[in-house]
Amino acid sequence: MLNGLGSLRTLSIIGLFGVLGFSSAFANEPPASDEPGSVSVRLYQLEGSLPSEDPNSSQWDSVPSSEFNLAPQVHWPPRIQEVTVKSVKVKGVHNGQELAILVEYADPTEDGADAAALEFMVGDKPAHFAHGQEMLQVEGGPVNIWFWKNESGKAVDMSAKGFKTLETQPHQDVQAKGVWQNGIWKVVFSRLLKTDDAQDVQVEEGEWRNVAFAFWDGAVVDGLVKEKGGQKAVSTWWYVRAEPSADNSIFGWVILGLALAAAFELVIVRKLRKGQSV
Amino acid sequence: MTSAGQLRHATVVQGMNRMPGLLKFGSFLALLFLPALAMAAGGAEIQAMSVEYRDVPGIGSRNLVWVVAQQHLLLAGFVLGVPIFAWICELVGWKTKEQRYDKLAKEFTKLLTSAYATTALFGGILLFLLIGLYPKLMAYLTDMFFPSFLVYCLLFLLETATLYMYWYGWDYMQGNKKTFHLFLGFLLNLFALGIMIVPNSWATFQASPVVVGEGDAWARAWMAMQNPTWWPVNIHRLIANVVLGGFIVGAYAGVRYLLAVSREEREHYDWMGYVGNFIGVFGMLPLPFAGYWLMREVYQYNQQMGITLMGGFLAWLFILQAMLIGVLFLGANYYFWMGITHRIPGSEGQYKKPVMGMLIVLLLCLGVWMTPHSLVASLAEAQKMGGTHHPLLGVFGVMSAKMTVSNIMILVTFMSFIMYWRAGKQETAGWAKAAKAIMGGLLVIAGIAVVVLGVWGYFVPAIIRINYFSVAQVLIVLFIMVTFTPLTALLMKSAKTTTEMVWGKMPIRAGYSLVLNAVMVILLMSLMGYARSSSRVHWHIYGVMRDTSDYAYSPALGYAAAFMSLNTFVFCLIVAFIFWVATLGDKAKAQPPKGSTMEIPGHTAPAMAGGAPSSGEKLE
Amino acid sequence: MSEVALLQIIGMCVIGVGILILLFIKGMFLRVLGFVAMVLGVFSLIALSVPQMASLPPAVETFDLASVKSPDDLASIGQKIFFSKGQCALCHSIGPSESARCPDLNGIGAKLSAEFIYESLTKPQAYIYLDYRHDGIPKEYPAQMPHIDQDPIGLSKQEIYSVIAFLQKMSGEPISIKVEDIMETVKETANSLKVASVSSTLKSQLQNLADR
Amino acid sequence: MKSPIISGAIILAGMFIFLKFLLPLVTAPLPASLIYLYLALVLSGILIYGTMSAPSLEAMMGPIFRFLSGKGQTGAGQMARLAVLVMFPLLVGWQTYSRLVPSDLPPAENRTIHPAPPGEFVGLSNPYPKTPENIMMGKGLYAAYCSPCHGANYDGKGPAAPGFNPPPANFSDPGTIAQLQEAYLFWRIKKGGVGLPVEGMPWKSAMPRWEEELPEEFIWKIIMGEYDGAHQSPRTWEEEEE
Repeated sequence: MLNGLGSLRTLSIIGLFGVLGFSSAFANEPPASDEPGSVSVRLYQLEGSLPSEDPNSSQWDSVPSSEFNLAPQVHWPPRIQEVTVKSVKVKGVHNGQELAILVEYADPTEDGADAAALEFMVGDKPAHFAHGQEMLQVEGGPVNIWFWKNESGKAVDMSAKGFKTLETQPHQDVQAKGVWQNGIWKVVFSRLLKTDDAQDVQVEEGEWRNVAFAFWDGAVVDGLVKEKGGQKAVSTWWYVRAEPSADNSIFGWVILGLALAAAFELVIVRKLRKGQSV
Repeated sequence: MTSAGQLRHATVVQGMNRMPGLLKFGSFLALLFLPALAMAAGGAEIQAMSVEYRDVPGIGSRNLVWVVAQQHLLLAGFVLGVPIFAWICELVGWKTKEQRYDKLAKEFTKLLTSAYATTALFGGILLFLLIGLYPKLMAYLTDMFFPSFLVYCLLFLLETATLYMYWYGWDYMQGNKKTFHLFLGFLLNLFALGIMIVPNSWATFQASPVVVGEGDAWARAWMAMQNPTWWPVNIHRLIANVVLGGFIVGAYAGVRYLLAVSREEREHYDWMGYVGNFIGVFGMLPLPFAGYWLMREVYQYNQQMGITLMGGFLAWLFILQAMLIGVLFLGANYYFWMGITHRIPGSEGQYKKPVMGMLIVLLLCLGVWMTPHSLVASLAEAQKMGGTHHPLLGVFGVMSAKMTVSNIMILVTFMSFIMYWRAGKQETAGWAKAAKAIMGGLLVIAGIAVVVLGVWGYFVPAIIRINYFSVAQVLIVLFIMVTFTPLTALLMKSAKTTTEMVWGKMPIRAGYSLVLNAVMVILLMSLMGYARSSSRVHWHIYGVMRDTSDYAYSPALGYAAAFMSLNTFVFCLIVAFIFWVATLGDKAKAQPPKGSTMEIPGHTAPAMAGGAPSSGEKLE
Repeated sequence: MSEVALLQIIGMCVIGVGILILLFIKGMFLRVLGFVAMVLGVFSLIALSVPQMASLPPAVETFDLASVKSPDDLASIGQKIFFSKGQCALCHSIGPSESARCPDLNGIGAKLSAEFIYESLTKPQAYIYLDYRHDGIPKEYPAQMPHIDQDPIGLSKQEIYSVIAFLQKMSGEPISIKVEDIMETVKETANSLKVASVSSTLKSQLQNLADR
Repeated sequence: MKSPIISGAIILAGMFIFLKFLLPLVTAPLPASLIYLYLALVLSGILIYGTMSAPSLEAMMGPIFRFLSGKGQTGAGQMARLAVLVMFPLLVGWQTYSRLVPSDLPPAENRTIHPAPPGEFVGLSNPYPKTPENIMMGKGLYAAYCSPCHGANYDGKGPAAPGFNPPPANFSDPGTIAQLQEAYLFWRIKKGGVGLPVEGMPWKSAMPRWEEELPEEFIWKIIMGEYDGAHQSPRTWEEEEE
């Protein structure tokens, strides 16, 4: 037995290395690992009021951030090849009633036309990240866009389903506040988790929602605003979720699992003690 | 869209009116003899004018048809597979003059007769459901295939008559009349083949329709039957039916073995289980080749369908398929190996090493086979890999690797069988040593050649790989099987038996592993049925007639798998019931204790048979 | 609860029942059934753990004559007909193919005039094409060309025109079929519309077009 | 003498360490699903080998059963048995908890990279001859329209690439366009990301729907330029990898 298993081990390890060595001959180089690795934004649960008004509030310091790369918008015309904002750090909090999302990105100059936007899928149907444009083989849904511009100093709650359908909602539910400091924009968007407006994204605690980001550098170059309209930095869809409150029913299931396992064990041990087959 | 459909129905009616006189006479005959069929032809065409689909509340028309069709197909697979090896068994018994093979063949046929009626019953239910639920589609197919319906009915009559004569005439046609009985068995298989390939053409036409040119109804039906995937499916199903039959017989023997109370019963069903497993494994060896051919034809016929199957939304299905086949290969080999260690006393030490070698090779192959091209990964894992494709292990995901390992697994399983065959025997022939050395050398060369071709396959254009390398791999494996089998048979002819096989000593887990194998095969057939049906996506007839019902979508794999599991369980219950009914008579006969009349397989020495199971066998 | 979660719970319950049977029931047959149930439960759970995706049918595409504005629109409709309703691709390929049973249509739009192609589609037996792709005597093709304008394929005149437009485009040729020609044929069809089974909506649509 | 159960445990643990910690040193980390798969295979191998014959079964399971039954155990043995008996339900409980507790990982999504194209795009072939002029023109068009994402070197590393998920295809990888026919590329370029079927997750793809901006002639020529620039050749009829 000892002999047998010894050689089994040797053989299997040799075989495994052989197979892997063979496959490494064809392997592509591993992907670069310098990219920001986030895939989701977690809205941490806080007690009491949220730092919705103050992007520099010390409350934000303790909240971990996610980071996402951005790309110049090359998906539809008017395109842009080079953008100012390369990546964004995102933090989120909620208190069961409201949510606040802080976006933080580098932009060397403060300009009136600087702007930031969050985009969400609304409803069950997937929407394309580009304004929920029409998909050919999949029935898509609308998107909800929260748009902030430095000039106006406030957020606009918008909806779209396809290009050229972007419109300001009759019912405005979103607030935003931006602060520029040392080449960094910090913008906080806030809203109630749930609204009565069917055009809005409804954030349910514990459920995943899709979010995308867009930023415009409003610097004036050669008499023209550098980025505006479709010319912007964008991301595709990522996930966001409001951290749920502790759910005590989980412990019920855990106890059930414990009890079942213990009962199973008891039966097995009893059988073994009686000398029965298992 | 509806207007196009209605236009087509108008053409159906016109088509029926254009039928030549002979055919009208034929349909008249059909009306007389086959009211059900007449409803298929007549009922559908009238209804189709107004109704395209009917639904069944609750379960839904698609699910209902799914259950019934699956049961019918599985039963039919069994009913068509069993006569093949029952007949071969009878032939072997007749040639070798060993009565036990004749008895076994008769026992197989008993299972067959009892399953036959149920198969036909489900076929009838299926037909009524199809006519009722899919009148538009059935009208189209009727228009296309009506003459073949008549042929099918005729074959069915012949098959039934032959089966009756074959079964009830068994004891009467012994001795001189045996050759006639064997001829009946041959006819039975011939008609069974016809019964399978005619409806296959209807189903393959749905998947790969051809343009039907001018001609009378018979010519048109013949043109439609000759569609590109017809013969690949025929061959694939024929082999698969043998596999299904073998493993179900094995499972039946396994259950009877577990339930057995007397020593004789244990010995008999142990032997029967061995034969069932053997038949199943033997059929399984060429099956991947047949599957490969079918897939190739599908790709040639329509790339879109091929991609849907292998790279599109059904790609995940092939991970499940690899898993099921893997369990099946492991289970079948496990049973072989347990057979060696339990039936041949004192052989354990001798076979430990080779078994371990085979096990490791099998597991390595399975590891490669089951590694999917696109992995199941969380978003974060995928980001670390740079997509769902692993930079290192992704190379296992391609066809070249899969073909290579499946060939090696087949080789290993074949060698497992050869080892079992030679176990407990000592070659006496002078040339035995040389023959064994040659066989060993050939095996090593074949293994290396298969792997080298597999690796090389990565570096050549796909077309060369498909047309030459894969074919060469298959041929190498087939060559080994074709040369080793007679060579071993020759060696065994003169070999002296050192240790007799002892039947009836297999542990309980052997019975369970036979059941497991059968479940795997049934699940595999259900899975591939789902794949075949889903590869048509939203078409009734691919590219020709669209499915416009509420059920035009293909369900997700998890839901489908739950449904397949349900179907498998129902099928197991049906089969258990049929077999239970079939063996009621035996129990009455077996009441008086007369164990000595039971067939004791093998040339068992009395001293070795029986005895209390050893302590280890109590454990499952 | 999602359907997947429900099925997972059912699967786990089935496995649990199997375990209970194997633990407490002595009857062999029931034990085997319990074993089978466990195997099936495990299989279902594994299948439920891979990504779940249903394949939904695409929207039903209609041959909307009103949307035809350029010869390119016509060709893209022709492309769809070629590969679906027209059943052309069941035999013909565009470009070399091992499976094609009939002539390769690559470049056909450049070789043949629209009128000639039209005649080949509607009177296929006017000329018998033979297979010269091998040595020796030319052979007949394995499949016979059906009348495209007759049952069971039964393409309308404008559908055939759009297929020709597609073939011309695929040959890199300028499309010789004019949108106005199509409208002409629409009028013809609408005027000669006698087939009772054509739906009234289609009829009125055609009539509207003809009246324009 | 080592018992088979210990050997088995060592093999299993060694395999786990190898897959989880050693392999990532040379390549990307394996997803959990694959590690489970390989461990399950190894475990089934150990079980098959250990239960092959009555003596091997006894050698493997006997000690476990005797240990669990607690017969004739004293002192340390007794304590160890108690510990195992307590640990097992706790382990199950912990598993239940970690399964049910809301995880921070978004749902796994597995995009099919090469889904089946619509029927009308399967059988097309490039109507333009592969002349140097056409290829040249294709490369020029590629540089203008495609290179921002797919890269001037056809490697999927254009300046806009890092921001997109899924990342732009790397044409120099033999797993992408070399596996596909020209007709497939024609479909993907013409209809873009939004033209994908549901398994291709069209809502995430940033591939433009070029038919709205480029004539078909340009698309066919871009395809030629792409293959030529990436040093790949289109697949002739063939089966697609899983």
